[in-house]
Amino acid sequence: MMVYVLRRLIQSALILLGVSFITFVLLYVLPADPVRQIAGRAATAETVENIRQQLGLDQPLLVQYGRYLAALAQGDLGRSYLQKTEVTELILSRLPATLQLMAAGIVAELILGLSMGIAAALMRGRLGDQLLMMASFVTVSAPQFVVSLLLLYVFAVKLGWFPIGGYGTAAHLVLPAITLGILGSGWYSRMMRSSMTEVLRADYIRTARAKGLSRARVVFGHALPNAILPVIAMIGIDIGIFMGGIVVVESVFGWPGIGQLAWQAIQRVDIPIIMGVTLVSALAIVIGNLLADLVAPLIDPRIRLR
Amino acid sequence: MQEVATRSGAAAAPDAAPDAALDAAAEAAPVLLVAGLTVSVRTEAGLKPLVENLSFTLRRGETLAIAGESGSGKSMTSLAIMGLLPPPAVRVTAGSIRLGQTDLTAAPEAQMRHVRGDRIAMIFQEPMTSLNPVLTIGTQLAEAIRAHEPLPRAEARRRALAALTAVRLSQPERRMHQYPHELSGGMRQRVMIAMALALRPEVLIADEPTTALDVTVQREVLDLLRDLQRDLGTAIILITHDMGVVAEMADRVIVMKSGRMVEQAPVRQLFHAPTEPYTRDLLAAVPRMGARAAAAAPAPLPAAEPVARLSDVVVRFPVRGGLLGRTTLNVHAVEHVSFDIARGETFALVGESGCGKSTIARAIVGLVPHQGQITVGDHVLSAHGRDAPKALRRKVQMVFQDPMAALDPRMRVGDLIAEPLLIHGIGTAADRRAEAADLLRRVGLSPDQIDRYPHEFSGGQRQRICIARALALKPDLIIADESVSALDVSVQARVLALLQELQQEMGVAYLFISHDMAVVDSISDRVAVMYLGQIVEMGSRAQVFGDPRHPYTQRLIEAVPVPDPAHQRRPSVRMTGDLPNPVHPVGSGPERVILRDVGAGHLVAI
Amino acid sequence: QDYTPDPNAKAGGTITVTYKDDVATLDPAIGYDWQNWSMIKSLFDGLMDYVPGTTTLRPGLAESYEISEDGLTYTFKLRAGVKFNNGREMTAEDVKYSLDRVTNPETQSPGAGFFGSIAGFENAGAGGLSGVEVVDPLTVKITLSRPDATFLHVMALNFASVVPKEAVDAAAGDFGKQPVGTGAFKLAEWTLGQRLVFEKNADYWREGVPYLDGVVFEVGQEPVVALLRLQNGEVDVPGDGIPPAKFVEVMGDPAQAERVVVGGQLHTGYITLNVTTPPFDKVEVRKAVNMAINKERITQIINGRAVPATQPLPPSMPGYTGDYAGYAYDVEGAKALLAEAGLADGFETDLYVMNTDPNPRIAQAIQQDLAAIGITANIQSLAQANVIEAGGAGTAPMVWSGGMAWIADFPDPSNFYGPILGCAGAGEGGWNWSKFCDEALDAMAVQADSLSDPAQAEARLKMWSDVYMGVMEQAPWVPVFNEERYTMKSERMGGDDALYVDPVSIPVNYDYVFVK
Amino acid sequence: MVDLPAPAASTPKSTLRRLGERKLAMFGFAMILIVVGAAACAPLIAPYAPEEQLFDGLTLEGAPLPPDARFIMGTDLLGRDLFSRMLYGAQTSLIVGVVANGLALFIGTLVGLTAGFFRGWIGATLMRFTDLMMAFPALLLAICLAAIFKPSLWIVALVIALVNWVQTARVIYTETTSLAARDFIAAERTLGASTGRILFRHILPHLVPTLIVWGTLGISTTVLLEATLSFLGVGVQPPTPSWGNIIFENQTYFQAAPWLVFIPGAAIILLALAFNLVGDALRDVLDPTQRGRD
Ligand SMILES: Nc1ncnc2c1ncn2[C@@H]1O[C@H](COP(=O)(O)OP(=O)(O)OP(=O)(O)O)[C@@H](O)[C@H]1O
Ligand SMILES: Nc1ncnc2c1ncn2[C@@H]1O[C@H](COP(=O)(O)OP(=O)(O)OP(=O)(O)O)[C@@H](O)[C@H]1O
Ligand SMILES: [Mg+2]
Ligand SMILES: [Mg+2]
Repeated sequence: MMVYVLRRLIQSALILLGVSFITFVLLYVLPADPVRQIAGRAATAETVENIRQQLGLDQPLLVQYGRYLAALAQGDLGRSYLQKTEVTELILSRLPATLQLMAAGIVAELILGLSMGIAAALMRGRLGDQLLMMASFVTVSAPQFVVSLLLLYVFAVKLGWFPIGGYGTAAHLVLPAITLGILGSGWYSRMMRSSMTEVLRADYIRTARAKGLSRARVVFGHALPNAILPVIAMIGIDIGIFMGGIVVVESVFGWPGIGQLAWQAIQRVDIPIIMGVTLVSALAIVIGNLLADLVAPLIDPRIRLR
Repeated sequence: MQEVATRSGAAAAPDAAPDAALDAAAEAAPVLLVAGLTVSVRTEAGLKPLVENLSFTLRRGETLAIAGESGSGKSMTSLAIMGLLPPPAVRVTAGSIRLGQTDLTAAPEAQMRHVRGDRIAMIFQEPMTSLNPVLTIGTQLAEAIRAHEPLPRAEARRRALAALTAVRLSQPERRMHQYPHELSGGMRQRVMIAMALALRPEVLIADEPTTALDVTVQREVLDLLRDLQRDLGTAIILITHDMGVVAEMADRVIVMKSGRMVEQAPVRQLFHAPTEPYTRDLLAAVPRMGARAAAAAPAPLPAAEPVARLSDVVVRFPVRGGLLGRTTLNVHAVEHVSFDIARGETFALVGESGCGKSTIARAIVGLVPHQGQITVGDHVLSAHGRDAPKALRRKVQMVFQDPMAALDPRMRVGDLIAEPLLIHGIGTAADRRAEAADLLRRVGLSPDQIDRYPHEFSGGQRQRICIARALALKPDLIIADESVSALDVSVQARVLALLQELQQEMGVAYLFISHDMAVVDSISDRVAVMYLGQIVEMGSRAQVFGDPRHPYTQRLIEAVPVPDPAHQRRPSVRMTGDLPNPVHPVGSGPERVILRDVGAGHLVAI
Repeated sequence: QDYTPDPNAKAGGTITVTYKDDVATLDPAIGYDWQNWSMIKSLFDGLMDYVPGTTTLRPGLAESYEISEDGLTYTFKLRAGVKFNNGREMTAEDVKYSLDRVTNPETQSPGAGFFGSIAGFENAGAGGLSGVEVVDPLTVKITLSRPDATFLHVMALNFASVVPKEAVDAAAGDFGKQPVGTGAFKLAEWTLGQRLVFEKNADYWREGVPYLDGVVFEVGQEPVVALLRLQNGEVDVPGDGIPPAKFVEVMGDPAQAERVVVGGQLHTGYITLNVTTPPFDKVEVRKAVNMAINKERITQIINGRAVPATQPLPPSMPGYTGDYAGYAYDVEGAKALLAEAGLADGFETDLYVMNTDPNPRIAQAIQQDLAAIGITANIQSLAQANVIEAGGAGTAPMVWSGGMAWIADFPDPSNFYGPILGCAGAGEGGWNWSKFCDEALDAMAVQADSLSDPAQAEARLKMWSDVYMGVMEQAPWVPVFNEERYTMKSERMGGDDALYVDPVSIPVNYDYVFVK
Repeated sequence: MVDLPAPAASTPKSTLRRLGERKLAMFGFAMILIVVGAAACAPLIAPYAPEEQLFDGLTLEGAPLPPDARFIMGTDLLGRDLFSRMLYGAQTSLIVGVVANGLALFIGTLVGLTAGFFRGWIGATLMRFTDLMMAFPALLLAICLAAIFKPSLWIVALVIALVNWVQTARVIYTETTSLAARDFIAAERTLGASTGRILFRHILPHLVPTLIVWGTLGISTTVLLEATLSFLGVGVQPPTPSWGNIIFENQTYFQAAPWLVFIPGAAIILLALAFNLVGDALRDVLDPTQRGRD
């Protein structure tokens, strides 16, 4: 187990290295000059060159990348070009908020998606099933911004159940998490429906019923742990998709997370921040996948870690 | 560890009911009364009956066997009793099932829940898939108990443990914490029985409880069921197609065919004086040990060039581990096996599950890498498997253990049968189609079924499709891996006859793999007995079955149920130990057995 | 002195202001977005300042100043007893340090260029500016290398704010996060990405101000949501203004419209035409484009939040040529001009635009107008950085300036020329995206700025007016509109309307507004 | 000779007929036809040019007009007829939803299939690469790729495909590994079937249900991704309409002018749903083991 985790961590480090390199190259060839942005409108050509030198942006790509890695090895992600602040500090200050929202969002996504999927599987072929599947399409196709704003408008402004955006208490968390949950639930409900349908046909479910267990025990005690496996693998895949949704939801709900930081940085070509955020999100995805793989054998003892 | 007890011994379960108190009146009282039961399935063409007008009674302490060919509605009957017919298409359309005062066909689901497990328990056909893979054995047992009695968890687990002990599972405490996949098929079936035992039901339905098991394990399970019945007075409905099992276990027998009861009679009467022709056919089809012994003289060892020769073949599966994924353990699936298969002969491999029979078969067709030398015709197989030349592929064909799994469910059978021809570029599309139709006819199927899909055939028919497919290339050797084990006797008999017929016609040799001694006895020329990857005895059929020398061979033969209710079985030794383990650390391995010739080519391990 | 405090003003209260983007920095040498501009103004002071709500200069940390005859030497007398937030008294050394710092290339100040007229600017570095001398603890003398009429405005820029050296050193590069100044407020709390809290500077050297006890800036707030919160009474001023999607609704509701303050601002939205690439190298073509644009329609699209423009300078800027009508909307005339240039069949070109609403919409309106005279303009709607890159590199034939447009740094006509219309900005990477460079006009601009004597102010403005008329003659730009400011405030906010559309402090002048 | 039934060539027809018997599938099929028809005949049906900014398409304050008899879907923020834009937008959205999504599915299937079937170093390399792509923020990649190439509809479609194949690859990989271990594949090997034959004739058909699920869900996600890219200035450039960018342009106006958001939103959902209905039915019809069941 420890050996497995260790091996996976080494693999992850390689993946992160790859991600950093690709990002670096992409940003390098991007048709936008960060120095121009720093130097401001009134700057002379000399000032611009001067700044370029100071930042080492006049060096060849590989030299720049080498320097970046050397600094990275010491935990230094560089300084933001425009905010003149340590990227590490910027990210760390926003990370807790994003992690909180992500955790809550994934939980909401799972609760909604799984319950929809289970309900659909139990009602398979009937009207309720079809309505639920229709709903899953709506959530997958709905524009994130509109859904976020709509929920905010109805539940915070009109009904006043939750604060209108912001961060801090559990009450602030509910609405953005539910929004993320709704937006992501469609995929899960579809997966859950098909895997649940399959599991409900299995012999051991018949055995469980033959023992005289209650319906709830059969569905949740016997079928669910088996049906949830493909869904767990999905969580690993989903974290990447999730990052996209977080940008929008954070901005609508005024949630001080990484998403907003990334969005601004992309608009302004603040390369150190883009690099930092990319690495952090890649790390999140890699860890998410690792966790999903580690959780799977806890649920299904047949799965061995190799 | 082996725990030894004799069958007649008084190793009673802790919760044993007073069997002495069984009085005649109680015995006569029916616990279950089925009258005019009809189970139908809703199809596009309307309601189609699967079970029609079935009536029988079951008394306390009695064993009622339901026998009949596959698809005759045996399982449907038992599911109807449990109220577990697959919704929504299949349901009871007429008749009644009375348990005491309750009519189960009319009982609401909530009431059925109390009946299930508590008053009627069931052991399902498939021990491998009938336990939930993600819950421990202990949990699954304890929850069954708690579903009917409001016991604290610890108490329920204590009862579960007692039940496991009662079914003589080795190391019961450890089993409580294990998961189903860590147990062998026989152990799982015992767990299922333990569940029934713990619940102390009035009626136990056992649906083919031993079909998937080795003969030795089957023996154990049957003994257990008998103990259970004796100790608790449970009435048992035993569903099986194995007439040997019926003869040993049943008090009364119902024979079914296409959903209808053909005959009902006490067991002796049925075996000795069957009234219906169908029953007679059924009994005639049952393979019997030693039936052929007198008929055939010891087969002369053919001098001809062998179609396949294995010398010192070893197959190991590495188990990887550690940081660098190095091999730390090996599964020693096949160890130093050597034998020849002569042109036109039937060579049988027998042995318990997991002893390496299929692995040998796979090595010969090049699906697994091997050490040692395998020669097919005049071609030596490359050791790493896979890339055998096409020409070689034509010489050897394999019929897989599970016909459903071995046919691509999305192809029509015509295409499946013609596919080998297509792959080897033989003939035009029309030729191939005609050839496929011809092959279908040869294996006893109708050519107009050519555009059907595999799932539209019964298990026996599918097996014939596999055989037709193997024949398409006119190979020298066909490997038949448990090709008839899953079939009911009548179909089995037909397939075996087909194989023999084809052999005479085409001169094809068979490598026949089976754990069913009676079948092997009826078809093979020569036999090799395998134990833990090695051959422990080998010789002509007459040598091995008529004069078994190795204790393992003797035990295998002994365990075969005899389809004769009058037969008296000698008390046998019970084994409860763990399965012998073929996994060894790298560098070590099992002790190599040495075969000695005890006369006329009869090789026995010493 | 020059500002009469509101008699109704009350001290006390804290207001909440929201922004979408996080505040980048509060270092006065670096901060250069309109968001931190007003914040820095409230945390720091420079030698010069503006009368609240106007574009009139007044002395700030300088009590008085003297200009030499030749306009090359400025002597500032500092106020005594002004203290930094850290308790130390501000001296002339601090003034020199601050100017040295902002011009030192190491600082990477985007505003360094404004100080180009101070002697020794070219050699600025670790050694400091030779043109800035400390005469005594309360006197600074600044020598210029050339007369500069805008110099007092420059000294009122945020970049000229006075900062204490020990605080800058102590922050070790993070002065932007730990600012120490002499301003009306001091930074009490900054939670990155969430909120900044300004707290009243009780020791402030101006009597009676600020009125507010504090200002809370909440960042990361979507404008639409900020408005909802304002309507709910949680926010006092939405820093990003009224979002377009809500504008009609707000203005249509008298109760809300009443709380909106409208005012001019020193802004012009324009299209640059790259004069170095055909066919925009032909003045007829450029004029034709000028005549083809229906400015009224564009103002309608942005809900009438602007007035059509005729020239680069906005109307409230000194030097604006009031009697100039600009190029009238005239499709036929434009076609005729194109034909004259030999392009009767029109041509195809690219129009670059920044991708935030309403800019792509405006670009599409422009596109339709151009189509009417046969010009096919393909829109390239890109992120800000990409547009700036394309404009600077000269690869963009046309750029719509919205979102990156010129808002004056200080209220002087010269501010609309140098970097964006003069030869200085026309080089590779410069902000003069039309690459327009007319030596004669440049010379005239230099001459105008050397008229630093206040007595010559009139003549100077006339000269600037001529410069811009000269520009319009060659039409490197299409001035489209001058945006108006619409600031919405909560009911409890008090103070003169002018404070809410303060031309130099956007969105509001925090030092003088108060809570009713 | 035995009498053989006519060769199985008649099956496509019967597949279609069976499809025809399913009402929901026919409904979905009809919807797809309508959308394709609308896209193809947009110039004939549309009352206005899609980019025409009508002078009377805005109120005096510059607000868009709600649906009425003349503008049946209302007008947008520039006074253009939304109905006409929806018709033309169908072209873009179909290309993105069908072509880009199809391409992504294709790449994902190819990678997943190859990696799952050929374990060894090919499989390992491909899967590590997939992991890498998965860890890479998709949006950033899309932005960079699109910014490097000059944005055009086909580039956008390509970029979306290059970004979206990853999840499919993962899922297909897992399924292929389990399929490859099934007996009937071993049976094919013993017959000497070539790798290509095993992959395409025997494994691929079993992946169809999964591909249908991912393919239909992918329609909405790719259409919306296209809109996100347009919004960031790296997608289809204005004034070319697409359903996604109509939503994005107008999403802040969803209260002031709900028709600008909900009409294109509904169109995307219906399109995805239509493909799903057809896909589901197709899966059942193509899968012989499902026949007769429900
Ligand atoms: N879910 C179902 N829907 C429709 N028909 C079914 C279903 N399950 C089984 N059948 C059919 O019902 C008939 C009886 O099946 P049943 O399982 O009772 O046979 P069996 O006697 O138990 O056979 P076996 O020995 O193979 O287990 C068969 O013809 C089978 O095809
Ligand atoms: N691919 C594999 N990797 C690891 N171990 C394997 C593999 N295939 C088979 N084994 C192991 O090799 C041993 C022999 O298996 P094999 O399938 O040959 O048994 P068998 O005699 O055919 O049994 P059965 O009667 O159950 O079919 C078993 O212990 C099995 O677990
Ligand atoms: Mg059965
Ligand atoms: Mg086997």
